[in-house]
Amino acid sequence: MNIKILYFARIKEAVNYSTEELDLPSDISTVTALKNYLSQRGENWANLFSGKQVVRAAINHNLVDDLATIKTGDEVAFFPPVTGG
Amino acid sequence: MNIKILYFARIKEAVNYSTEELDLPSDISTVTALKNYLSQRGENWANLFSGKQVVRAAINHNLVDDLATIKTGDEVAFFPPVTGG
Amino acid sequence: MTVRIQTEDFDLGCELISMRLAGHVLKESIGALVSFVGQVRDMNDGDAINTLTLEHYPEMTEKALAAIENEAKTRWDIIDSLIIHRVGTLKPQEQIVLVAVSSAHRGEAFKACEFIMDYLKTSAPFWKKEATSQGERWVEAKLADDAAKKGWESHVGKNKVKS
Amino acid sequence: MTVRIQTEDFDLGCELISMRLAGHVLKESIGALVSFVGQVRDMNDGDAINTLTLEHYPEMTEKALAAIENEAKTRWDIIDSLIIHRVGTLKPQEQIVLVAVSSAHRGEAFKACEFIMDYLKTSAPFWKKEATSQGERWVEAKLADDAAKKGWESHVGKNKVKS
Repeated sequence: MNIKILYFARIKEAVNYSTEELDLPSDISTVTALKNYLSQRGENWANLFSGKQVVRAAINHNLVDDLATIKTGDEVAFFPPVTGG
Repeated sequence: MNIKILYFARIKEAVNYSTEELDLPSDISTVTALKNYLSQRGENWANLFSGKQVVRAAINHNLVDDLATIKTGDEVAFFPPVTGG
Repeated sequence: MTVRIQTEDFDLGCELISMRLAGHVLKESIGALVSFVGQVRDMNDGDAINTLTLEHYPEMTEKALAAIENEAKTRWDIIDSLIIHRVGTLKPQEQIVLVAVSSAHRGEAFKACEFIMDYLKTSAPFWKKEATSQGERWVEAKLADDAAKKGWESHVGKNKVKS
Repeated sequence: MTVRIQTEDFDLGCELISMRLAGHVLKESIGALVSFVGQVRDMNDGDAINTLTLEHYPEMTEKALAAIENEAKTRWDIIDSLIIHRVGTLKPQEQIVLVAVSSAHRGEAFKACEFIMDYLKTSAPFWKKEATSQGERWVEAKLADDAAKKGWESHVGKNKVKS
């Protein structure tokens, strides 16, 4: 299943990625599962998704919670709590 | 006791006065007493102060209620509820 | 803390730039500016408005408005405030009143600006007369404005609004 | 109902004149315009700010802001709204954001403008990084902003605010 992932702000700096295209195993179908999958990439990834800091997620430009379902073709984004205005 | 009276808006039109200087009898010492005193001038005055419409008062540029005391030299104003902004 | 009563129009953009610059000169760290502009509506109570004429009580007006600004400053941590109110005869779409408030954080400026407008509506000696297609008439005070003012009497100010 | 994301500065006076004219053209009887301007503070958490850099998620930002405007329009009888948010690197005293709302009566515009700001602060994908005398740092989200947003969840809109 092919998805696109975007990283923003503090999280982009932590993983040193801004965007990537990924072919996910088909059993990775929720935001939580994706976070666990990415955590296997190394210590900085595991730290990021360990729950010590808040990581918000969006799918196709809508804020979602960790139980949200990921489908092929989705654009997933990870970012810290927003601070605009 | 000499006072100055100002009339505004609808009230100015009702009594056809905008301002007057008046030598009041010394027993006219509250706003209520002044209203009763002025009511003796004729029907339009009596109607104005009959309580059928709200007439607000200020003494020396401060909003007051009808029990407020009038002293010599005061500037008294009568006007309808305000409608600025 | 400025009050101006004038017949001329005003320029909101210029006034806010002045407020921002004044804050900078005084080394106040302005983060938020909230402003209200009231303009003459072209319809009221179902009738087309030709003109709106504002009368006031000059000696009392500035005093009343300054007192409202002072009360707002007591209730909230605001940096500066400005009230401009026009008098005389205005046409629909013309600006009537400007209230602007600056503060470090937005909650204070929003509350103080709305407070000033609610008190101005009920405490400052202005009276409006409309010339409509049905003739001239004095604008009636609204119960809703008294209710809006009353709402602030139980309102807790400083340290209780979001920063 | 307009949203603009831009690096350039904006002119509040011009934007409000446009909003007033548009209302006139559409025969909407605007009586009240409330606007909020946020500007870069020169101090934050005790440190002098040299620059503030705003990053955002372009495809999501406009969608999120338009959704906030729509929600405001559902809750209150407003005529029009405008959000301009700048991105890129800004200096102290520069303008960051403008939210403007027009309505027939002031209560609606005040509530809708503050609502839009509170939701923008907590729902729109912008992130701020400060360059201070102590180095660079990401600005932390504030609990007060979440509380401000939560406050609206139980707030009753239409027909319940003063007119």
